Amino acid sequence: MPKLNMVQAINLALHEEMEKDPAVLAMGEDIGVDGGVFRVTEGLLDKFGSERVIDTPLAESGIVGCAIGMAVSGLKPVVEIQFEGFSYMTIDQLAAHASRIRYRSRGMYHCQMVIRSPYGGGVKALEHHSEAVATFFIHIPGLKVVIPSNPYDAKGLLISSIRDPDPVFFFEPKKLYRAFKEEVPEGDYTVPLGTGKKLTQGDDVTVISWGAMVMVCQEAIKKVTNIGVELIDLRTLSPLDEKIIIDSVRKTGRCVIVHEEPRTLGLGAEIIARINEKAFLYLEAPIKRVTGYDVPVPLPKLEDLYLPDPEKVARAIVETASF
Amino acid sequence: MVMGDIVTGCDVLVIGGGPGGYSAAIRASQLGKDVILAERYGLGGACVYRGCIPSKALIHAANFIYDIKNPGDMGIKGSVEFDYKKIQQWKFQVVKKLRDGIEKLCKKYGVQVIKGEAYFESPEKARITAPDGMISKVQFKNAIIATGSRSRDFPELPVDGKLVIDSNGALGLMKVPEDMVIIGGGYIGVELGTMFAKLGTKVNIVQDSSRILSIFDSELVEVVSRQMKKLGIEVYLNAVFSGVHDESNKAVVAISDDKKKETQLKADKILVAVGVEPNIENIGLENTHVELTESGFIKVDGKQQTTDPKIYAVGDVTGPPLMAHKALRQGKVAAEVLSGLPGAFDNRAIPLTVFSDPEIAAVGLDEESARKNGFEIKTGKFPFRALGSAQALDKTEGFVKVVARTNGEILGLHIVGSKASTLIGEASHSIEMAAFLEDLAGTLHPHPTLPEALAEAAEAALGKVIHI
Amino acid sequence: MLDIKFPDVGEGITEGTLVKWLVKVGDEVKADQAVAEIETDKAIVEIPTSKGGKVSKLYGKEGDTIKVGNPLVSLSLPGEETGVTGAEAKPEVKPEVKVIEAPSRVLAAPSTRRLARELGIDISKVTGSGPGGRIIDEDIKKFTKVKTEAAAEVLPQEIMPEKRPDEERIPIKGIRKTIGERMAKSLFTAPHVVSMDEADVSELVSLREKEKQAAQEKGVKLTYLAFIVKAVVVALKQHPYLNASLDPRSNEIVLKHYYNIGIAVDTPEGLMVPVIKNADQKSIMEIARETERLSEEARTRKIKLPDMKGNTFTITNIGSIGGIFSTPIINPPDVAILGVHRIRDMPVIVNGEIKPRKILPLVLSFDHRVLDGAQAARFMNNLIGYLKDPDLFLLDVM
Amino acid sequence: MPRQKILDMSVDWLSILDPEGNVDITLEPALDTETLDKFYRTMVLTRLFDEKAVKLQRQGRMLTYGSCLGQEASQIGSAFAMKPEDWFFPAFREHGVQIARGIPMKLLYIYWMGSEDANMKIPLKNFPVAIPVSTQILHAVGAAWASKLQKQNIASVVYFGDGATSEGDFHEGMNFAGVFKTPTVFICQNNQYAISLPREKQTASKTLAQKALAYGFEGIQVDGNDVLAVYSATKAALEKAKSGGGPTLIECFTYRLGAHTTSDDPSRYRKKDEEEEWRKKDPVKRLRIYLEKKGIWSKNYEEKIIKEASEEIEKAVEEAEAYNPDVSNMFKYVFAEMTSNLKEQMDELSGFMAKKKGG
Repeated sequence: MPKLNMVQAINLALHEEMEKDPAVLAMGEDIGVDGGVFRVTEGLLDKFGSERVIDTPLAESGIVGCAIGMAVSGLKPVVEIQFEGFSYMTIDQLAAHASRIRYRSRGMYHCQMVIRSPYGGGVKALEHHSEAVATFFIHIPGLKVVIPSNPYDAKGLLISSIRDPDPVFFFEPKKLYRAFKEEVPEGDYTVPLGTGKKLTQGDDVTVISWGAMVMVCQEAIKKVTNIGVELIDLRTLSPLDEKIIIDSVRKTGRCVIVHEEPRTLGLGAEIIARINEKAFLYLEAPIKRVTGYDVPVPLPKLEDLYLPDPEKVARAIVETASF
Repeated sequence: MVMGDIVTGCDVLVIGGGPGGYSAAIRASQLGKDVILAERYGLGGACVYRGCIPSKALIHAANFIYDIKNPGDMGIKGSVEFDYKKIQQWKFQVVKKLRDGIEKLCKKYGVQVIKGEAYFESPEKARITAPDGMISKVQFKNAIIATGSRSRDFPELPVDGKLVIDSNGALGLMKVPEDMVIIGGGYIGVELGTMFAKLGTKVNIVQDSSRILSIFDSELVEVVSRQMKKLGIEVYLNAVFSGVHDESNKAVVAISDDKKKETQLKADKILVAVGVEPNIENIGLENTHVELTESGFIKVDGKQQTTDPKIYAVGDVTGPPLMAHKALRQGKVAAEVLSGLPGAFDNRAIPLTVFSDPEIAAVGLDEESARKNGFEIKTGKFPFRALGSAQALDKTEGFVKVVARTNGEILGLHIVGSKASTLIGEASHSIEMAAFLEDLAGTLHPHPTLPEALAEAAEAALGKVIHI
Repeated sequence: MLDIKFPDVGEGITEGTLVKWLVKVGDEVKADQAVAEIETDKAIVEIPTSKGGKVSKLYGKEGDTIKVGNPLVSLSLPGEETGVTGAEAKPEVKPEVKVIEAPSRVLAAPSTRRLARELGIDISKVTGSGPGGRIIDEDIKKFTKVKTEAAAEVLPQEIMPEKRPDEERIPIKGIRKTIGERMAKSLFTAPHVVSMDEADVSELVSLREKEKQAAQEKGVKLTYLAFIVKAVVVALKQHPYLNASLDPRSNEIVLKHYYNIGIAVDTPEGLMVPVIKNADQKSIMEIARETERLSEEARTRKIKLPDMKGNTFTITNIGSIGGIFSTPIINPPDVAILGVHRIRDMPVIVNGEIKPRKILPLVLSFDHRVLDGAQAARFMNNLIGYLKDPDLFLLDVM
Repeated sequence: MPRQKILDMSVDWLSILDPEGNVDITLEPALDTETLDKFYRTMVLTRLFDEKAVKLQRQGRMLTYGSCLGQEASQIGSAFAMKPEDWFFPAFREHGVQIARGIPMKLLYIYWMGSEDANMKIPLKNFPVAIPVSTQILHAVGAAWASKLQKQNIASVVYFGDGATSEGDFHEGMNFAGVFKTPTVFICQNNQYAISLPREKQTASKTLAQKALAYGFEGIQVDGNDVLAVYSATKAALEKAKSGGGPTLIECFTYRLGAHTTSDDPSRYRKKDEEEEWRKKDPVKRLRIYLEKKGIWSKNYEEKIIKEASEEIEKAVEEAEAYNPDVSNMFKYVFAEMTSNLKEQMDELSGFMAKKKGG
């Protein structure tokens, strides 16, 4: 079985899914001839031609708006937004239409489409190229939000997203695009949406994270001795896998949530609310959040201080465990 | 709109695609490691491009031509002409096949090859700059430095690629020069001098010390010196380069010997072959904990580990003997050690060869160094002229000499003569297996073949040889 | 910038007093030059610097105690003062420098040398039996066996009596070995004191007789132990120092607000101690069922490691087999252990008259570093009170 | 009355200085030696600044950077037509305009090495770099509109590329400018590529300039490598704007000689001979020939300029690399008054950094 990094895994998923289903097409800026600024859509144009792999003019709202028109007429567009910093222009079409066409037409029409975008910081890039914007989209009812933390899940989740009848925003943590390789099987397999994954077993502290921060947590756990940490990778941010969170917190009674999104109204807040509703009596320490600060992501000279790092997470785990 | 720098993660970053580099990369990949190999020019390194392979190919061609012209008195009359350009094209085909072969091997074993120059930014991270300037960043758990060596420059005669050339330049010449002056009597000077002499060039070798091929036993070198004289090669010992000026269409090199005697030598080409130096500059060593030896090579232990626990080093860059076969073995050792296997470069013997005429090959200690190491020794010598097969092959110059401790443990085997570079393989195996004279003498060698000389030499050392 | 540390001088020395500085700030020192004299409980030792450089800082003054591993002197390495140009200054990284040994000449074939490396043997120490001292594979294999025996020989001769035919030798390994080690460590670190007492458990016995049948129907073997565990837990809540442990690193007594009760179980391999987690939140029935399950798993070696960890207090029931009193050894990291013996009919004077009563001998071994006799006695009185009239502690448990 | 044509519009092309340095004397703007010297010196300085930035990136001393190689004329020509008080709204490639507007190169390097602090000291009326494509167009229209309402005699000049003309903000900005006749000059640097998409795939319109007609004002296509043409067109547009004539769209027809940024590989989407064709139309070379004919340019004049420029750049790089931003800047400039929640997070971070240093 080949070892692939995340770029290769996503590329493989696109190739296989477009092979299997002629309705699936890829559109976005610089995805055809150039193969995508991160080379994620490499080779699609040669294989499927310019009718199904479309280099569009530079207009994010235009791209998503047209994709909605295509989706309701039976096509399954997979749209690339070049950077999450440019996704704000898609919120109008997604929030006002794509997410509620099924609701408005009482099921007569639905919007089967995926919006893919590189996500998050840690690559020393320009402004608007290191942001974490998930909260904007989690808040839109009718839109699913998915983010893989490793190549295996990346392929499985993308295939599930493409086959999901409702619109899905699929964020790809660009810091992990080439960070490591792992076994990624060829051929058909899916990772179901809406399910988190327990990466480590432990009875003392539950650590919840997603995307590029999962690797940060894994590094942090190495720094922490004699504390049994249970690391959960959410994989799908909306709809949230409540069961895996509640079961774990009921067992450990202590929880740390790690995300690079800004702290206020980050998904961490929602998770704490759900825990308070369903596992309050089990809590033995206040839930701690290690997140980005409530400031715009600074340019590279200060970016590393903004982002959660293994040291901050390790300290949070120790403080929560010894509360 | 813009990517930022995406760091590629891997288990092992190998810097340099020569014998040391590609063997380490492939072996590590076979052991399940995710390997990236960064090579500035072409896979195969100096060995394939400007060293072992091209030189041996051209030497073979030159010998072929020379042997036809000088068949000896066997009753064969021969005449030959050759197109040197076509020989060069054939040589390039050989080089290309080997490089493509290595490329296929890397692909087969999943080694990711990146063309570019690597530079350590820290003990865990490196930057690879491709020829077009694009930079890729690599994070590694272990790195293996296999940057090899390059010919040392001779300050008074900077290589300009036209008049003054280095070994790489010499191997690439499209026309056989009429007159050639070679600065340096090491194995490169002797090998290329012999080759060009056989192709018709008037060769003069200038050596600043009292002996050419100084690391070999003087008796061996004696035989080669005699043959070089026959080939019309002039060797100037204790001679130093003192200047060069143009005269009509040729350059004239002035040299002076220890008695201040001046000599003028005509030269179309001046080959500078004064040794090699390790490629340790601008690869960012200062950002790691790798330390160098006094002589400027990378310090490594028997497991090829440098003083930086994450970083290994193999091949020429770790110091003499500068042999491709040492690099190949060290590459595998490094790959095994960092995969947790008990590898170690603990070879008792590293064979050295010179493709002169006749060839020289030696392994282990010679008489002088054996005594200096405090061993009581006994030696045995067997001349090829006393060997049936040598007579039958009409190649009777040279001899085999064995150096052993009084208790029979073989310390060194030294050969000068036809096919010496092939015979040394068995000699190397003997020393590696810690063989005794009885073992070598007791081994049956097919008759009539040249290797018999090894057994005969052993018997000579045991005082029971019958053929002399 | 490089810190020269107080190196580990061996023989388990962990600290020393700084007698004299041999250098001062600003001195230029060469590699291996002595920088300080330190007195350990073995000798006065001169500490060398591993690298040359300029002394930029001395840690501590003469007379201070310095721990092994702490920095002694910090040097600025040659060429560093001039500062490094280029974007980031050289990253300040602690260099773990490895020493490079020269390869040695050894009379052995490559395969033999590799075998030595695989068995982790320094081949240069092996004497070869082949011709002229050449080392062959058997020499390596023999060397490994010899090595262990050689260690054995170190013991003085008279302790090793020669083997007698009528003796059977069983090597100490596996569980036996670990139990031995744990017990030795516990006994020799914690000053054990034992206080003994008796509890009149007649009420408890009749209560158990009454409930035994009902429990049986539910498939639970209702033992006294289950009641005792419950009683102990209730008593522990009032005497937190018995449900604690001593953290040697930070020298703190750690009071535990959770109650995991270890139950000593006799198994073919030897004593094992499964742990009932959060016994305070479990009913007596649950405790009984879990004790039964864990004991069975322990006996059949199927018990999982986590079920043997996390104990805060331990009860040993060895007495049920025999003996009136015993001195149980504390089960680390606890600070106390309760030994429970066989309930026997004993004549007891009850307001002037002799009455036959059910008497349960109890033994408490405790770590005198953490507990005093008085606290232990008060705990025992509470416990005995509960055992005397069970409804007292059952109320508490409802 | 049957069908009849009701609208007939056209777009002009303006070129004054051809690639070989010959000038059309009927259109040649009257510029004194001092101005021409300023044009040439700034264009050379911009090119050297740009090349130095790419070199720094290749040595890992500079982050990802977008080169303006080949667009010196359309940037410096238009910049020098502006007055200091006019508003300047850049996208992210307008290093030449910034240098021409007197922004110290040290600050530009500090920004592109990764710190917003550079913008603290950039003179007013030079809006900070805007990365999201075309968003700055609306800001320029707003600023011009405000100056009109406040009866100030200033205009705003906004720069964007061919890619931006597909974004909604471009069309909305142009429409507002047309409706409210705002004193805005839209400079579209049509450098033929938006990363990998060639201009003909960006829009079906024959020219970008004609898009102004749809919004009721004039558009003109100019030889973007001809500094004189760009200067003249921009000067005329600014005069019209300040005299109430409303907005103008100037399409500078030029070429992005370098890569989109240092992480882009143009060979994937365009041919080498196309780049060679455009190298022949180099804006700096043709101005040199023109100045030589006018007796301004000479060999040592060139050497002097290059020497001075290089020294200035080396000094700027040195100062920029020495700059280390203050961590509190991350929190200080979110609101006018720092909120308690932000104060708390700032203390959390400095506490963490202190503990980390303590080890």
